[in-house]
Amino acid sequence: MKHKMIYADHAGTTAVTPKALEAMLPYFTQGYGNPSSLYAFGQQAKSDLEQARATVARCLNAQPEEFYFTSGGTEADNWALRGVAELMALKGKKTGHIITTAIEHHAILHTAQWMEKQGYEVTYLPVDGEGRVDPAAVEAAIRPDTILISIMAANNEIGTIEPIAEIGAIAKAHKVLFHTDAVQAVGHIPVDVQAWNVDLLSLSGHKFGGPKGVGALYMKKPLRLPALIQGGGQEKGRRSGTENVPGAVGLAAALQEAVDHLAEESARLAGLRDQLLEGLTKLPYASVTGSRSQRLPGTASFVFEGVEGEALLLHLDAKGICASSGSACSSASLDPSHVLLAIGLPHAIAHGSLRLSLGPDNTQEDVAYILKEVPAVVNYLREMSPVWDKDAQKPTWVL
Amino acid sequence: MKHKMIYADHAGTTAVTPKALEAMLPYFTQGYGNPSSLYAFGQQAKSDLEQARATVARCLNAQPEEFYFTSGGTEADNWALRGVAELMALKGKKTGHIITTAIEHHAILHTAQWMEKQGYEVTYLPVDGEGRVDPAAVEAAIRPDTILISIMAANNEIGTIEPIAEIGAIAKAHKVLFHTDAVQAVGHIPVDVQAWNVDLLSLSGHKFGGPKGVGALYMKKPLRLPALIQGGGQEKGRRSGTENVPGAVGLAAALQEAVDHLAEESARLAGLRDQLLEGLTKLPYASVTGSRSQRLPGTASFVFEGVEGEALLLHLDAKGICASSGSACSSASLDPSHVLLAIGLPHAIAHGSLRLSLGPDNTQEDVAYILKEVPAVVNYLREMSPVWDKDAQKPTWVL
Amino acid sequence: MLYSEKVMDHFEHPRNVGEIANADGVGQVGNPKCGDIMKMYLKIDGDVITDVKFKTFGCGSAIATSSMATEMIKGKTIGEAMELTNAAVAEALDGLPGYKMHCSVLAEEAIKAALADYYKRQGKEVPDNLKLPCEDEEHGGCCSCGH
Amino acid sequence: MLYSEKVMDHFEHPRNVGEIANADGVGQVGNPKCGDIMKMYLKIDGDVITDVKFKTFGCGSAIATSSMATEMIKGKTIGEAMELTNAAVAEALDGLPGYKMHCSVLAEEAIKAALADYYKRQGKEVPDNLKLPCEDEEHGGCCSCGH
Ligand SMILES: Cc1ncc(COP(=O)(O)O)c(C=O)c1O
Ligand SMILES: Cc1ncc(COP(=O)(O)O)c(C=O)c1O
Repeated sequence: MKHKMIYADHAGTTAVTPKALEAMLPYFTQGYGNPSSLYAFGQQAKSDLEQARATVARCLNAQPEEFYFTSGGTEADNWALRGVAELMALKGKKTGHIITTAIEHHAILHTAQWMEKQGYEVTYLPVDGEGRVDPAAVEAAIRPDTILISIMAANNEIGTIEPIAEIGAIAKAHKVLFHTDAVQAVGHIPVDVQAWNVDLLSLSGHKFGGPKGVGALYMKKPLRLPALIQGGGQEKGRRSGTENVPGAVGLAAALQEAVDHLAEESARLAGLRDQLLEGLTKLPYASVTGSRSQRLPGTASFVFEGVEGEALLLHLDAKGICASSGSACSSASLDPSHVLLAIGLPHAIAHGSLRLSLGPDNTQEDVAYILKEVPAVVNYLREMSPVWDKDAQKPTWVL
Repeated sequence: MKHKMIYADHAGTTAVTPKALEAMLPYFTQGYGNPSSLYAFGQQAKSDLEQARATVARCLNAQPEEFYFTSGGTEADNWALRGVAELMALKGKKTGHIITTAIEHHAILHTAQWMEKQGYEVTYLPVDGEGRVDPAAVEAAIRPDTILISIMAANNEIGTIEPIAEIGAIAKAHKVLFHTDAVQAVGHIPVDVQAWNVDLLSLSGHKFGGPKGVGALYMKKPLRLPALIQGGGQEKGRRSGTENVPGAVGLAAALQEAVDHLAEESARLAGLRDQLLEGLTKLPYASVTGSRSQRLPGTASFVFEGVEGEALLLHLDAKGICASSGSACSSASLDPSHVLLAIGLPHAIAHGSLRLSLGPDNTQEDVAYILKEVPAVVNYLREMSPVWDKDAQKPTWVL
Repeated sequence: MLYSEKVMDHFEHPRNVGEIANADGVGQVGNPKCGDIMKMYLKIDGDVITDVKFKTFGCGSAIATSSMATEMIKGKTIGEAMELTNAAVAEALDGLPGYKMHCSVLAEEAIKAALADYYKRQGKEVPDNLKLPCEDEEHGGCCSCGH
Repeated sequence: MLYSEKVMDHFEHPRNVGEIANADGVGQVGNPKCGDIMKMYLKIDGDVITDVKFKTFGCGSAIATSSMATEMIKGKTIGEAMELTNAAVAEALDGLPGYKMHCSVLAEEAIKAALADYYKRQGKEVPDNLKLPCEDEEHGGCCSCGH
């Protein structure tokens, strides 16, 4: 019989929390007015939308007018990069230089690659073995024509937290705009846009108990990027389209809830996570990917030599454990994750990655179950692996 | 005491129908898996998403693979225009000519204007006094370098239905790509992408009982536009971002419901609408805007000389009637609607516009109430208007 | 909400609507193209505005500012009325949305136009501060909407 | 679902996993860089494949195609085994997602490599249709992932 489902893919997406759902529900069938309409029924929706914006701003130490709702983290990332480029183009700088890292989410990387085709130059900074960017390397990469630095606050695959405040100080000193993709950070670690000195920040609702399909881009006043999506002039003309009021309200409610419980919940999750990190590296040729100290509280990530990640996931799924190997998004690609390669893993080893990302619904019992099942599956797959020496308990390859 | 609210702004937005909400609800807290994840829980979400896509396709006589979910009609419109331009640029055509109309939604108009700044040429075709585009004028505007024709299926302000099938045949004969913004048409009149010969079509969930923040772009096979929003490769790499599963499911459920009841409900609405059109034009110097015969079933639109639209709306609001003056989106602008000017109305008259758009919740009683209250408000405002001659019952202006 | 309670009150229950048959000064500003026309009627006794009425074609804030402006000058001296600024009208209404401030300008100008008319009718020279920036335009008056 | 029921069945309960101590032919294809390595062991009696085992490092479909391929050649003649195409393996599994078809190619090639090894051990010339497109590459075998 199948074990009850243990969802350990919270970095991929989360359930909407009951509180967030409750906050959203009235806006589907009752308070469904269009915020751009004049009558009180629409103006009420507008005022609830602004309330949601104010909540988001409060949670991140910003001003409400500095937040623009989007359809998610991806749109916010696309907008940040293309918007800065367009802003600069309006000022006469038709090309320029962008600094980012080799471990960004594809929402940044693919946009950056697209911009290279448009004539921009992009520096993809390397990271160390733990996935950390060196702030000194950021500073060294700045050129007179650098229009933007975009560095993620925390990595989605290996959970490494980047030195954003240090990079923010450098960007500020050099007067270069600084964007951070904080999709994995917001709601999980303290985020303070002022302390971080960021000009732009992306977040996505469904990563912290809010709904899918809604996110936000923070723009530090007086920075105002041109619209990526144009039309009816919503969001002060910078992001058109009838406002997703239930989405924004749900995002705000979830963020408030996450921030309210951040200290205790992150401590609890870090405790569970550390059990995973320690327990699963007792296996031979198993190691943690990412940083031990600078790590998202819920994210445990590994590589197991001699096994392949997808096979591992499918067996875990059969045992009721939902996990991920690399980024959920890239599961259809044949290449191992760019993040794992960037931290220096050989391809063969990178293929054996596993990410277990915990959330509010995970318990001590879940962890105990995972600690029992993952080794069983790894051992089973190694038994049938032509590259694993059963007797010596090590891979046969020389990489 | 305030009358119960009569919502007569369905062209602005609609409530989510109970069925659509019921279809969506499980995806927030139970079936919340990420469709891009490998485990069965995520694959189930993926299969439900594909089911939604298939439903949408069936409702519009298309193939499921031809639909890409977006964050709404605005994004779909932006994507259609910019995507075609980028596709052509990839083929070496870095500039070109676009044909559209003077009465498009701002999602098209502002994107077209933006493209003019990028070096494209845009022809904004005029319309006749009823807001109809002349297919012959479309044909005459086609040039060797025309890359796209984009003409809305039905206008949001005056409810006029455009001759899309005729224009589609012309576009096909000339081998020019044809996009239609069908945001106001889908779910309200029969839409058949094959009969219409469209290559691209935009729709938006919240205009037919689905949720806000989700829409779709249809692309006729084998046409494939480059992504506007790039990242994790969702939607076959053409629209990245974690899929809004509840949104897509809700949109599909609402569309199915609308299509199932289209014939009877549109006949019922047209009956109510015609009472409004006839009843309110009994007032002197009151006229219908848009076409009498080629008209969305739920949309009644007028101009009342000597009164101003916002004042009219606010008084109607005080009486519990939610209505709109021009497009909801443009209510903060000082200029009268571009649509009303395009059908030849002088500015002064265009300021006095009113749109009443009916939906499933509107009854015969609602219409009776509206027929009583609108004339009362118009008369009241005319009484205090310096440009209304009370005795002669006509405006004092010579326009 | 779009407008303050005060605006809504003056919009829904405008004070001093109407005409004055034998007004001592009448001024009209605005332009139907812009969707706003205000007409002010003044009854002046000596130096004092003893009665004031208005008619307005325009949006909610145009009606509310007309109403408020008439209240603010009723019983006041011509000198006091001349001092009335659009900012004061807007403030008395607990503010207006930014893009509606032109309505308060219109109210100020309507009063000035009516006072100028009074001076003219009296055969007196119109004081400089009653002259409107674009007085000689057609349709009488300024149009902040650009037409 | 990502995979057909048949694929999942062969993945979860793979047939013929293991090694054959005194195999008559052994072939290994794939590349750890690509995340797929298949090793086939054949026991051949006269013209007939009497036993077959495999070991696979790879994704779900790599394991399932290995399992299915071994089932399809067990008890068959060498000639029949040589005819086995990757398409036939994929079809027997009720299809594979497009981007996983390379796994079925790998299964076909693993069998061919094991048969070629058998010919070599027998001192016979390896038939042309058992030669792999990139036989002499390092790590033994082809890599459809580009490495
Ligand atoms: C770091 C990071 N950036 C961006 C995104 C994109 O967010 P969304 O899928 O909500 O658009 C994700 C998650 O998918 C992420 O983990
Ligand atoms: C004709 C038309 N096109 C596009 C849109 C934009 O749709 P949405 O606001 O859902 O993005 C609308 C409605 O606002 C519309 O009426």
